[in-house]
Amino acid sequence: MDFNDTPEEAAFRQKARNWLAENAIPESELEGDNLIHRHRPWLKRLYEGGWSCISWPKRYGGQGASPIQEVIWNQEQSHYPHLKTHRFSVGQKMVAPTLMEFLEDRPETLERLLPPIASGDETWVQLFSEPAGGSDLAALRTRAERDGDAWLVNGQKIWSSHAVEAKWGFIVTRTDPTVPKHKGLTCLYLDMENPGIEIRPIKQANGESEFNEVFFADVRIPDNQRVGQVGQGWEVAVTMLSHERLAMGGENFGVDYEALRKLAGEVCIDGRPAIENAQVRAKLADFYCVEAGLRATTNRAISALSKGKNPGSETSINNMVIGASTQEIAAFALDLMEQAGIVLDESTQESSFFQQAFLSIPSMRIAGGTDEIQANIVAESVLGLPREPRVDKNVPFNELPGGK
Amino acid sequence: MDFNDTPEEAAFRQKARNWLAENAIPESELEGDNLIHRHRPWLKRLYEGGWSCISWPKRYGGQGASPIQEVIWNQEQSHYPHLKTHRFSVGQKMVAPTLMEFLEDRPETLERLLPPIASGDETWVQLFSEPAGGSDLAALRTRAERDGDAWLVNGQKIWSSHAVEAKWGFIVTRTDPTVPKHKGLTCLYLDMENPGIEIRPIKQANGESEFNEVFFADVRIPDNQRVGQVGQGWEVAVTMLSHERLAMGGENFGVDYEALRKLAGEVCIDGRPAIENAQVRAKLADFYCVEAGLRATTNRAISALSKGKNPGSETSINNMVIGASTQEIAAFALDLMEQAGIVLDESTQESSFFQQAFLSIPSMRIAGGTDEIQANIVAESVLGLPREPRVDKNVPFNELPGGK
Amino acid sequence: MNFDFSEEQVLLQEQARKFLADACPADLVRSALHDDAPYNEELWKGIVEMGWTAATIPEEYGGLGLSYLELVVIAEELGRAVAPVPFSSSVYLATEALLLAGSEEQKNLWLPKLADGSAIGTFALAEGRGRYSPDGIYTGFSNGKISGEKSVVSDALAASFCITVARDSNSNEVGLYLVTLNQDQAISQQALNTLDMSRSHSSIHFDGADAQPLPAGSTDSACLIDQLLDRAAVLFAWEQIGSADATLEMARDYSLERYAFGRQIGSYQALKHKMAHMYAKNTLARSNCYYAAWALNTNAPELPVAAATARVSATQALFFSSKENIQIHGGVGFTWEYDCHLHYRRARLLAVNIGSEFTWQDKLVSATQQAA
Amino acid sequence: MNFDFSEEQVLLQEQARKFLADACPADLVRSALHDDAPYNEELWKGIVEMGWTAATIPEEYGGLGLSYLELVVIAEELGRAVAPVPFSSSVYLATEALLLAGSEEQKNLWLPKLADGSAIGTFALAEGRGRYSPDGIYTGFSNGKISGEKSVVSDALAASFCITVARDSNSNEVGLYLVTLNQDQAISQQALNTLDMSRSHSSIHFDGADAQPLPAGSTDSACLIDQLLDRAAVLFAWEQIGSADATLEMARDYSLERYAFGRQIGSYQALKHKMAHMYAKNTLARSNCYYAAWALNTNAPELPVAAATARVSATQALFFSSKENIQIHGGVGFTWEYDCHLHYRRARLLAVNIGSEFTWQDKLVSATQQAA
Repeated sequence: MDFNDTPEEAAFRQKARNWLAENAIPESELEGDNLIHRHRPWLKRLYEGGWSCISWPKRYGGQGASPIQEVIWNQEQSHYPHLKTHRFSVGQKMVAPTLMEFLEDRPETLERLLPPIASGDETWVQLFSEPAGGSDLAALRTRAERDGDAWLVNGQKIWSSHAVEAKWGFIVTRTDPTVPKHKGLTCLYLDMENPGIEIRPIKQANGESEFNEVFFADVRIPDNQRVGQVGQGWEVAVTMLSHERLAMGGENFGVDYEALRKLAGEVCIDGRPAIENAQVRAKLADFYCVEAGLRATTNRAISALSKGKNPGSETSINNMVIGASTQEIAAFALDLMEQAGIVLDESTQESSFFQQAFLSIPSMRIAGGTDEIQANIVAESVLGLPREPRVDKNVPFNELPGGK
Repeated sequence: MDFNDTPEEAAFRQKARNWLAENAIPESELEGDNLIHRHRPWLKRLYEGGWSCISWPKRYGGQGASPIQEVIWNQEQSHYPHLKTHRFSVGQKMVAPTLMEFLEDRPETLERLLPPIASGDETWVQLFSEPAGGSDLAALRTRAERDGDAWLVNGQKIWSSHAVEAKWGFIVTRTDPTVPKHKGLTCLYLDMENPGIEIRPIKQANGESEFNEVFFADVRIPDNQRVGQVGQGWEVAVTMLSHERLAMGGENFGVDYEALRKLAGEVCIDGRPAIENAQVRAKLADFYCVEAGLRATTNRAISALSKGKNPGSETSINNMVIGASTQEIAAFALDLMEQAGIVLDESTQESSFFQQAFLSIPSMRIAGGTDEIQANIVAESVLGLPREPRVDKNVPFNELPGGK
Repeated sequence: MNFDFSEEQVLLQEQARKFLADACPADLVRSALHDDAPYNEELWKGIVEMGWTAATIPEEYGGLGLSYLELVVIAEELGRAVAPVPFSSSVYLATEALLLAGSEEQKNLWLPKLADGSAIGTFALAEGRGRYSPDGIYTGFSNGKISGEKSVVSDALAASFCITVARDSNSNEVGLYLVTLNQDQAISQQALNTLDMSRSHSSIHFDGADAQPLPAGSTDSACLIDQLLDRAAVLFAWEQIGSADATLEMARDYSLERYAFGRQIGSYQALKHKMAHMYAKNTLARSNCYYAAWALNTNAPELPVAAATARVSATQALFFSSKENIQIHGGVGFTWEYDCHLHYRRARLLAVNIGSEFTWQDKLVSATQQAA
Repeated sequence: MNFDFSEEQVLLQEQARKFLADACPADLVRSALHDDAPYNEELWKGIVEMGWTAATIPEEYGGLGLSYLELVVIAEELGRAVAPVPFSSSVYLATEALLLAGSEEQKNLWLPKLADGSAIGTFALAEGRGRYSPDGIYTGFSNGKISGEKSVVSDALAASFCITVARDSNSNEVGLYLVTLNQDQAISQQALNTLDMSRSHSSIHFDGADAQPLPAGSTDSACLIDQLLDRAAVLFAWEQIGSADATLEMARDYSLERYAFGRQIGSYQALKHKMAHMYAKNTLARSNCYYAAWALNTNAPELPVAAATARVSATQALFFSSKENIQIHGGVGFTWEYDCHLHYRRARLLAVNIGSEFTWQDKLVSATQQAA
């Protein structure tokens, strides 16, 4: 048990570190207020240097790197937080692996679609959730009807991130409402400039608009943009979601132990720094245990990758615990400030990130699978507990109570 | 809003108080190590004075008292904790109301059965739970087969309190396994001296043996000891359980705020009484909020009774919250003692009731309906949330996975 | 025992709920998160017309002379409606401070105005981040003038005067001072962005502003502030429990109409049990609020314990129910259009106004120690 | 990075689990709750034969000179089996104390005996109820003799000697003293009933018993006790996580075989999510234990933080999983015949031995402050 790289890993790390040191773009040179525009030049440079999407095959723009190499690369890259290209992750981390799996037999299509994802030239939007869907994704109602060698799509999607900037959309549609709901779905990809698409931003509770509603009125999509078989859409979508769960997580909105410890050293209780108060210490200790535990769990997964093993199921707890515990501790931080805990001074980010976190964390417990769905996943896929009885399993979609 | 009695209530309270002052048996005069034997003389005196089961009709041994009079009587009686006759409550609070409801048309039977319950001469045992049953009581397998004008009972019951002392048993049996499980049940009462009954005590995790297993081998019960119709057993049993839920609760094993405060004043942290420690204070405060909240909730219910109204659903939370919160605080009390927290000195009860409570509380979260069942009840009957889909509703009992 | 509201009080509640359903719909609260007005004047006017600002002011000072049982009923409904008005600052704090400690002259001058809505008051305690303690008060009073910085203050941008906690530079005692806020030369206010912009907040800079001590009668002034906070805590707790119950109802209703996997989401134990726990917490808090209302109304010696108990349990109940209400709603619960966030924001405001859960836990235990 | 056990360590774990499955079935633990023996001698003999008591003792003192990574593997399995033996007292505490602070003579005398099982040691810290602090140590050492009362002490009824925390009456410093327990005239022990009678506990009265100071080398003696507790905390945490995982497995298995309302009870979200949370807590604790094992094994400066983190999270995980395992079992979970209560009892013993969750939360924050 040690924290050292193997000699091969160390060599790779050095190479990555050197390249970054020579090529990283300073924060002052980034332009544009939209992160996609801001980071495009950096992604271009990564791509040209061979450092974008390094785990992909070379023919699609990667360098065929191993999982542990990818981890090392991410660790090195994380020393440049202003260059974090997470706004490109739908295409890079979710769509691309799914396309590689289900369009394996169409390498020319992959050669057209994947390199622009790696280079940042083309971004993607995921078109899965619907107003009636939520946790029950397969309850979606957006219809795709066959029309010659194409599909006509009508319906509405929701919670689509960054739809406006996207060149391509990846959509799951209902192609047969007369069979049980998981069986009547089909996945397609489409050019977001197709006529009939309307995008409306959703205003969130924290005042931001990260997500959109997307409306489809007779949008025509050629059948050769189908991903997987007709009726195989659920399987394709689940594959993509499993990539999403791996890609997500880790965002803590700046709420970490060090920030808390700093705050507790600054504010006073009865004339003494709050950190001397036993209750404050207990809360801090509990939060530290979660934070350190998640970090150590990630390290165990990395170790498995390093040995060429499957990282196992331990990391699945991340999404389940981080939101709720961060929400509790953010509220406690505001309590420590007492009356001043209400102030959200947007001009000075560091002085009010607990407030901003408090307002944004509820979405962290919902997006990408609610806490409850995450607990189901842990219970079923890790512990092997049975699924609940499904009343909708063998019923045609159009006969379900919510499927009207 | 006030805490005063109405004039009528005050008069009744005075009458009760006077009678108790004149008649209460001093603790030193109680004899026998079994609470049933110990309290029998007192129950006899209560009965003869007209103060046992006061809400029952006079003809069955009560005095037809109103619900608020019963509350007042209980409050006055609670000043004599050594005379708490809870070991008689199966007969008095569960069986008797059920018999009065389902044998309403057989007053002569009630005149035979009820007065000895009120006087303490005859105690009852509830024979409901089975090894395969638990929360799912209706999954019981004990068979009763028709044999002339009687039933032949075979099977096994579990979790029966004080079966050895009981004169009578109240049993729910399966009389038809070919219909869905709730429909094939029938209730009977039986003389516990019948041949074919074997009682075995169950040793509990805390080392005590409060409960029994009861085995039935061809036990013959006359059909005129049936309660309710054949096949009506579920309805009868549910009635009795609803009386049980009202009768139960409130046992805190001595873990209350005052005990905690005393402990926290005695043990030290860093040379100062623990009660000066902010974390100790926070835990104490939270526990006080639960304790005071339950007390005030009871007072609201009593107020409703006092006005002749239905007490409402608020008290249903009692069983749901008391066990888990008492378990947490008992553990915390042991933590406060540190290394000495492990000591269970049975010779001096007051010095180790936190330990005894810690060991016994798990049963409090299970007996009479688990925390989870209580939460279901609150969600369904108070909030009107839907039941879960039932896979066993319309399936013959003998075709169910657990019904083999 | 009659541990319940009277028929008249129940009637008042129905009336209040009906009034606020009309006069304070959720859209009005939502738009108050945006606009620059420190409070909704039209709603406030309606509230004044309902007589709520006059409720506990004695008739001799132009009030209605109702009991605190009426006021808690109103507080609950204001919490349920997330009303964007300075009611808590003006009624629970400024009015109470005058009633507790004001001179006859101060009462004669201000209480009628508070009652008829021609004045709004507020209360300034905090000086920066952290828990209030008398030692941390640096705002000073000397020769009729007050100087210092109070931050954060609720509703001062709406108020005509402010009951200010300050230190007398002669006696070194901390006490209450009445300061009118229209002293342009000597007072400057800086508006603050907050988590709940439907109520205004500011920092106030006093630079030799005219101030009058509240004489406080025979009470020692540190005790006075504790008394005032205890009384306000009961009223805040009722506002919190009103909001908490509203969020539980929203969650339940949504869980009955929303389907997932072919079932109402309210049929899943994960959500059923969550709501059962919301109900349990709300019920415990409500029952504690009943007891505290009785103690407040009768000025019982149990008030400090009862107030802290109600305050702690109501704060906990509202935090839990306002956050889990969003969770039960899922994605839409986090949209601007749904009402969940209005309660989540207000919950936080109410949680830190007059002292956090954490501070009141401490007070609760102190109060039980003193009572023992 | 290699944040995992080696193949040999995994093999050791399998071997240990197999040995304990045979040599320490649950019925053996259950009967140990009854019998008067302070520990199970046959099981102890087997453990000694497996070499576990010798694991971290250097070869020069008759040990195996293995690393702490081997010892944590053994600790986990002992926790899983709820083994009724004085392993933690003798190995994590007495052996560690000698290794840390013993003189060459003391080591030469005792370590070989600890290794080959001819001696069992223990550690006496507490003097009555409440949190340990050096100021609370009244047991005194003077002129080679020790006097005072130590209570509660684990496994002293099984031990040949006891490393005792006492105060030097000359220097007034608190330090460690080795006291052999066969001094009938000068030492009396009183057996205590406890929540977990499968391990023995007693109070020890020293009345001028012979005692030798552990010289401690260059370390200041208060630091020494903290160091010892930090090291022991890692090993205790591994025992706790072994027990916690065993309870989760029991709960899962039972929930798969038990039916209610026509379904496996493990299909109900109330229980599924409870077990998911058990898994999450156990996993966080286990990962913290990995980190702490690394820190212990390399004697890293991170040890104090890592040890406290592992200890707090393992204590919390085991309390949660041992109590909810009973809950998931329902009625049978509370019977003597089922094994749930063995873990629930042991969980409590492990939670208060060497300091409660509550004490280690405090230490954790102190350690992060010192590290910063």
